Amino acid sequence: MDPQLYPWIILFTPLAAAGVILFVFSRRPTAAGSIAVVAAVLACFLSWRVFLDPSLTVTAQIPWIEIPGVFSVPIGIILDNLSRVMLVVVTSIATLVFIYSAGYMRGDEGIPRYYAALCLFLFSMLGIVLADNFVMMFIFWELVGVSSYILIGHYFRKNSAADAGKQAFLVNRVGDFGFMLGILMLWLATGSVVFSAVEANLSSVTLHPGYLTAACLLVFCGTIGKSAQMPLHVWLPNSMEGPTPVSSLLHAATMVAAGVYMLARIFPVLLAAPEVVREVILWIGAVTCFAAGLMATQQDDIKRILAYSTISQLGYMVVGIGVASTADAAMFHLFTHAFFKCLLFLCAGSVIIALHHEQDIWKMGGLLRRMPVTALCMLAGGLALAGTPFFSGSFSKDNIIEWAWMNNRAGFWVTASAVFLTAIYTFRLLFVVFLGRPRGEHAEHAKESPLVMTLPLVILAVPAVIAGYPWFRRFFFEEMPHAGAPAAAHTIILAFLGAGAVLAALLYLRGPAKDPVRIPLFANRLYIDNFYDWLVARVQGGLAVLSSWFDRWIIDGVFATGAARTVWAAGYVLRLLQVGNLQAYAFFFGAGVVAVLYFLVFR
Amino acid sequence: MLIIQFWVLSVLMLGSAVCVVVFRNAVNSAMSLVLSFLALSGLYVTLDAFFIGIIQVLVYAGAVMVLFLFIIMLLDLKVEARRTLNLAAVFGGLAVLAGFVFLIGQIVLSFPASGESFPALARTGYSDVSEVGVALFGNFNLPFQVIGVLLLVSTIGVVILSRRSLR
Amino acid sequence: MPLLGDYLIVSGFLFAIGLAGVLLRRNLLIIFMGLELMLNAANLSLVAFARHGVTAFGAPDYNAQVLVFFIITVAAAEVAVGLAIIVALYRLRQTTHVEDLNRMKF
Amino acid sequence: MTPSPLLSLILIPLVTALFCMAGAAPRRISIFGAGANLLLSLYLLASYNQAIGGFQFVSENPLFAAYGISFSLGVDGLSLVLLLLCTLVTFAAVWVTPKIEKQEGMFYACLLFISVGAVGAFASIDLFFFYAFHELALIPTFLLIGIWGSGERQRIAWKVTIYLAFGSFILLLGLIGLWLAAPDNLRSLDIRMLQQLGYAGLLSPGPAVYLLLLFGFGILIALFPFHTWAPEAYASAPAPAAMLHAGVLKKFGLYGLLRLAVPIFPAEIQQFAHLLLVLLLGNILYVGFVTIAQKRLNLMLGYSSVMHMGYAFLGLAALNQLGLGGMALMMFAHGLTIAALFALCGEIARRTGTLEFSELGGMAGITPKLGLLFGFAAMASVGLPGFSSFAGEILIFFGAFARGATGCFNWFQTATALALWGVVISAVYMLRAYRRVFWGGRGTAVKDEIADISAGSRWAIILLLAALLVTGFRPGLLLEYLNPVFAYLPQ
Amino acid sequence: MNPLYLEVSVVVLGIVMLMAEAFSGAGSRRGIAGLGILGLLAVLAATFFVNPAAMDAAAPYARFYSADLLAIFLKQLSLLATIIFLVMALEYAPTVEANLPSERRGAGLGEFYTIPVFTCAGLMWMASAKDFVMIFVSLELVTISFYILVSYLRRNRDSLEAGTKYLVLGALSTGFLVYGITWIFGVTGHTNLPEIARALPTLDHAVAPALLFGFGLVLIALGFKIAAAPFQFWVPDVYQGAPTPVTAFLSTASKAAGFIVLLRVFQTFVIVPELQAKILPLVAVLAGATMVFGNLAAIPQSNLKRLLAYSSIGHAGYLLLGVASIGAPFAGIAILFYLGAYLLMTMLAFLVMIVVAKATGGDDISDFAGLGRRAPHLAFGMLLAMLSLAGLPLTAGFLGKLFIFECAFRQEHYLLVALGVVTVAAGFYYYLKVVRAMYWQQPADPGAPEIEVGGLAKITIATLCALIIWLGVYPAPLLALLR
Repeated sequence: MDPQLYPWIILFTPLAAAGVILFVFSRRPTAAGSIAVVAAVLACFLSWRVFLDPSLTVTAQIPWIEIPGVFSVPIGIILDNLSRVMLVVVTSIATLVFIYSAGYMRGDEGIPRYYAALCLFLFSMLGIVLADNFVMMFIFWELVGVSSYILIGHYFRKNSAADAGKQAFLVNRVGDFGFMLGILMLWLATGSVVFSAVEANLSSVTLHPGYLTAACLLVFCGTIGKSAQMPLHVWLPNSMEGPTPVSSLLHAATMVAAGVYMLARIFPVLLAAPEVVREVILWIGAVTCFAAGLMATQQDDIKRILAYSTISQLGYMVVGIGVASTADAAMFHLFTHAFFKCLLFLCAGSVIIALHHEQDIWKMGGLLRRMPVTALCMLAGGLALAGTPFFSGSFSKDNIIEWAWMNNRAGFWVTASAVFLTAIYTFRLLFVVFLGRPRGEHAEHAKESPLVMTLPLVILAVPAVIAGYPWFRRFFFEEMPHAGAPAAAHTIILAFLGAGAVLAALLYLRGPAKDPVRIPLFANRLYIDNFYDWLVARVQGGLAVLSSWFDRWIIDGVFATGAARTVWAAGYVLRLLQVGNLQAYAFFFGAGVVAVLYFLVFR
Repeated sequence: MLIIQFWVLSVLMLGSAVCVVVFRNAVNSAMSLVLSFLALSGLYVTLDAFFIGIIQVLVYAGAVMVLFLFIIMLLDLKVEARRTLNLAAVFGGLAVLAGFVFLIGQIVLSFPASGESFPALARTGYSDVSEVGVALFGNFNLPFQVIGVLLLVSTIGVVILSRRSLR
Repeated sequence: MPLLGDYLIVSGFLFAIGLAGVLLRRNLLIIFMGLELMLNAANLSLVAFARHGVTAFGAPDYNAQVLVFFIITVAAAEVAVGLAIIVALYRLRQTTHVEDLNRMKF
Repeated sequence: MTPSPLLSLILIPLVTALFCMAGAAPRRISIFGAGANLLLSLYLLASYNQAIGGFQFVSENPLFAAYGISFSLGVDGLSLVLLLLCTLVTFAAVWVTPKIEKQEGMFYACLLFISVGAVGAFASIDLFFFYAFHELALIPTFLLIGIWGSGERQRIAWKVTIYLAFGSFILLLGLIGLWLAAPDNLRSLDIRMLQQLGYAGLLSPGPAVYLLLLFGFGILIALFPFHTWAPEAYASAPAPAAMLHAGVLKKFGLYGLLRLAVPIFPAEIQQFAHLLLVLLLGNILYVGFVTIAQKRLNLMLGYSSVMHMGYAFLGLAALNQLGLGGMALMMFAHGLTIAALFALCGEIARRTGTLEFSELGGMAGITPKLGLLFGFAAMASVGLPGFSSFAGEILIFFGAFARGATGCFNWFQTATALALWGVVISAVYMLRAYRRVFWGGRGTAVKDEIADISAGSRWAIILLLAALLVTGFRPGLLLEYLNPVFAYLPQ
Repeated sequence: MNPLYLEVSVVVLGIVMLMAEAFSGAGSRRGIAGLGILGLLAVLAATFFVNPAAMDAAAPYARFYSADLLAIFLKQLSLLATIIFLVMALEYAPTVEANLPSERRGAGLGEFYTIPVFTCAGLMWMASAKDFVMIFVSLELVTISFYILVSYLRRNRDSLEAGTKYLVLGALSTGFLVYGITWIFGVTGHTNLPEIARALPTLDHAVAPALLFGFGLVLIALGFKIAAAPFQFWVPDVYQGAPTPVTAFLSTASKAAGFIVLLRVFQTFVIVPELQAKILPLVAVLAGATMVFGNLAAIPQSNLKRLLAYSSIGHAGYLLLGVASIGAPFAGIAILFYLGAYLLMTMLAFLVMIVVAKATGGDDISDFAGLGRRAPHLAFGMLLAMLSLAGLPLTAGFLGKLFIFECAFRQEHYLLVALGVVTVAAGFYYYLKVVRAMYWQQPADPGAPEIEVGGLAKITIATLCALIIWLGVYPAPLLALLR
């Protein structure tokens, strides 16, 4: 087969699978699962083929919207290093998660729906990765949002799940609003939506630095929404209402990384834009990374801890875009993060299943002995997350922080101190869940998960450990310029890490029955969620009720119905002139005569 | 001479016309009406319209008024039963009347020919009966026939409307 | 010698008095008499105009007099029909008073 | 009298309606007639010669030369797309019609008469019949709401009819003004002729006529602030009637603006663009908020339909090939979407007896297919990529934004940005509705024994959604018909 | 054929019918009506073959009588209206009989069929009248015969009350008419319209007030006939009280004749720019007032007959709008077309009403409840009439309004046009009330027997429906006729 077709097959296989599941096997869970897994494996296999063939380029395009001479949006495929790496990461992890899901979702009533949505998600994600223009990316961007919506709302009977899905979709839409506006601005300035053409025509916009700044920042809004940056991060923790594999795939490894991927994709544009753009990106990332770390330290739900850690790590990636001279810094962290975060979530899923859907870490404990494979894998993932030396996370994360040292010292201190927080919440999680004694019935009787679940863990644990080493990295990334930070920076990072680990050990190693530290501000996520609740319920709801009232009583009541009533009333009054009395009629007649004659003769 | 005739007849005519409106008894009104019409026919004569004057007496003072009186007798109408006077109606009516009189006054005063006297007639002793008759049966033949149909219809109508019982 | 305007004024007054009969009286018969007065007022003006606008032969305009003749005829027919209606009304309702005619309104 | 396949397009539903009135198995006959019409419109679409373009299948039958009234039919790409919309929705509407208890034949006849009106209006190239056919649909609407509606049907039928009649007469004045504007020897009611005159600059009716047309059509489209008739009407009308009216008949106004205002009043559209922008933002933002506040599904759908009209007006205001093409595409997509939504809304109402959000919930567990279809339709309504609504909206946004400049935002760009926010608003209310009806805990009116959507209705709605998806994946299918219509416009 | 024979034939027909009545015994008198219908149909056919050139221009009658298109068209309308009147009268005969004090069956019916034939002759003369003398006598022929017809139901209080009101107010307007003619004669020295038209430009400026005074009075009298505000007060009461066929006749033929006369007088005077500047605004104001009064006051009505009376005022308003726009090239045609369309749809409405009222015993809108199911065909006829009156496209009524509005638009009567739109929308409101009753509501008595419709009435209803749609879709033949 023509290798040119491979990317197309990669892209459309999952969609076909979704369609087949939805319309043919909507009542056959097993078949649905098999088809999905086969599709994922096929996509993964072909992705590796594409990845291993660097000479392959795709030139064919499908015209999607074509207005000759005015506007055209093709569906085209871009194959460069960036997309190749992303392709293998996405498909590989997806394959593992698809397989893992077979175990995790066993017995669920909505399996076909689940797999259809997963396939749809994979399709959309691949679309983002392969998109060669803004509109196509936006299309798949939105589709990712909707598949995420379906998957988060998988347990739709639960009010919390239903609300979380809705919230995820809406928050993403808010980000997309900015994204689209940014696309429009860039399009108007450069006359194209294709990435390469936009970059080539940028010179026309640099005359208007303010315009370009605004455009870039609006595009960045897309990232804020999709990659859960402050202040639009609230949906991600709530999305943990979805099944754990979903959290693992979408909300840790791939979908949320799409925002970072998009920034990497338009990195040349960002470089051409005024300095302030990347400054803003840096600070959004830094604040996110630090604040999410704070929130993570006080969460009790195992998945929520991981969710906040994800936000925090995404913050690092965004910082990477903001400070590094190449997008590879961020992409590298995305790459390692994908493995270890997926691993962590799958481990958490394994724990949750073993504990019969118990998610409170304070009801766990002592699982190391009962679930050794899971525990060891989680340990590997945790160490990588915390950035412990010799684990993948340390390579990529330290790289970003070092770039911050070089280019923005304040940013450095914020991101570096976030390492301290990372260490605290990571080790807190590990200590409380796996050490000490069981704090609950389920924890006591926990058993190791079946092979279909543990196997992906073990497989993932390998890259989670080794993905950072240069010999492995070189396989995926070109040699990237070194930040060149002095050893001092590195020492500071290590000091923060050590301090965090020690603090966590002091507090949690003894196996307390409940959290010895209570900081309501962090536990309540800085009250940002409450603020949004207020915004939606009071401001938006209030406005809605107000306009509804206005519509009903003023526009309809006064203007429309009121006008009709006036006419009616006028008719009612006019007919009262018809008093039925002959003499009155004669009088009206006479008066009319006088009036008409006067009008006619003397006016 | 003519002017005295004119004023006497005019005053008589208008006065009795006012009586028609004012008298409460229908019979009195009808009699005043006869008087008014007679005075009117006199005015016609002052305008050299002898034929019209005669017709006025014959048709109006004769036929029409007899019909009126006949109906009044037939219906046995007494003095109009006193009802509360509708003051609003009276004042309204008077206002309309005032307006109308004002209008007519203005028109007559502004009409250039009002101040002219009547030109003398070229010949005297002509027979206006024959003149009118010739016009009526000659030039005005078509309207005259229409009037004929009109009278036919009126006759049928009166029969239909007033016969005690139709056959 | 009276002027044309004199006749016109007198006729106008007669017309107004007839109108007053219609507007102010509530007995149908009197109203009818008022209407006759109005027609006669018109006739008076017409005759005066006819006399004023003498023809080339020096005679009054007989065409106008023919019109007066028609008006008188029509008035007579109208009176006949009108009185017939009033009689019918009286037979049915024993009234010739306009205020009793109030079954239909608004 | 030259024969034209378009005549059959009008006659088929007309004859079918007459048969229905006569009372001969109305449902079967109607489905047959509507299906035949759908096939016919597809055939016309296929046999339209793109290479020639312009109006085709033309037949002209002059009725009164002095006024230039002629029963002329003809279609170009734009009308063809709308005819397809009309026949599709008619077919679906007839199909999803549930058992009618009283005067079944009359019901179907009314539906088909609306279809006749819409088809006639879209296929006429004579202003008189263009107007007349639309008016013809007013009475069946009146009867449908009045006899078979729900809630305060009588008051609402009344209000809608008077409101629309009022709008129609304003429109009529505009059309008269248009007619009088041409020079005496060139006066014509032929739309083609008018367009030619418009291009040639021989027609200068002036702003007053444009405003008459804008507000006349605007009332029919539910342009803010003349929109209050629409939600109530759709909420009260029986589902098939709401489908036809919101889905098809309301497009008449937009179609009219595209047909008449665009070629003849380009200067006036620009002159009054600010007014239009303010009004359409009223549609999008203000009505959007009103939609959020709705507590009943049918009212909410009605308002959402009003809100979406704002996007169409944005395309009009843009007055370039992008915006107008997008507007036409959106008309098609919106027609299908809202029809599908109203059909599903009717299904829900029949099952639960209520449409109050407070009494609904968790239906997806009991009626999964209904839930799935509603999900699809809701996603189409919020403009999700993959459905042609997205393609239409995005073209409109691009078109409107293109009216701006690089540098500081002008009116158009500001309006586009604000209109874009409408995308968020529509997601807010649509997802809220979906969540309140289908997700979450079981509502009081949702009983275990309610049945899932029947196969018949399901396929009718799948037909609508499939059309949306096909044209969403390949907007080119429609754009190749639409592009030439607006190709003359300067960029 | 000399057009004069048309009226002569009609009068002869009337006399023949009178003879037949006089010599017929007890019976339904249906034959007399049939004779009338056939005779009038023959005359109607003859109108298409008249040749105005056959008239002797030097003959005395030429001064009074014109046989132009306007006149011929109106003669046709009058004949048509009278024919339909006779059809209605046949359906209405039981009511007439019940309200007459008669000794034997059918007494008084013959005259009920015959008088309208004479009225018709009067209308036809009116159509041709071009001299104030002729106008006066033919108008009085029509008016007096209507006095009789309106109060024909001698035992019905409403009918007599209506007759009395019509009589007094009609006579009052006659008084004004005569006085107006007097003044016009006094100023111009003529009663003949063409001669007046010739004399007007030569007149002194100072006589203008007197001339306008006379014209105003004539306008008022004609305004009374056509029910223009503020002289419309008699209309609702008289229409409601009169026998229904008479109401129909009165609201169509009599109004049409009034308009023709108005047009003739109007055209005579507006040729002088000075007068035109005074007259046109007045007519415009009257048109506006009439439209508003008629349409708005109709809204609260619940009696269909009375509602149609108000509607008839409203339509007079639109017609007056056409008169006010007389300068537009098509204004004359527009008015005539409107008159024709109005005649058809009003007649249809009244005919259906008579049939239904016979079955339900009343003419309130509520008596039409459920007609859509009880008698679908009658209901459809009524629906069509109402839609046409309301001005829905593809009916004759719509085209009428369209033409009128077009003329008004050309003459830049924008305010009036706007008022027209509002009132048309209001019109929808009350016309649809009837539709609502017929289709939305349940019959008061579901077990009521089927409504019987006479064969002639059936044919007439069908013909009227067909004509309304035909004229609405394909007006070319009629317009060609008017050209």
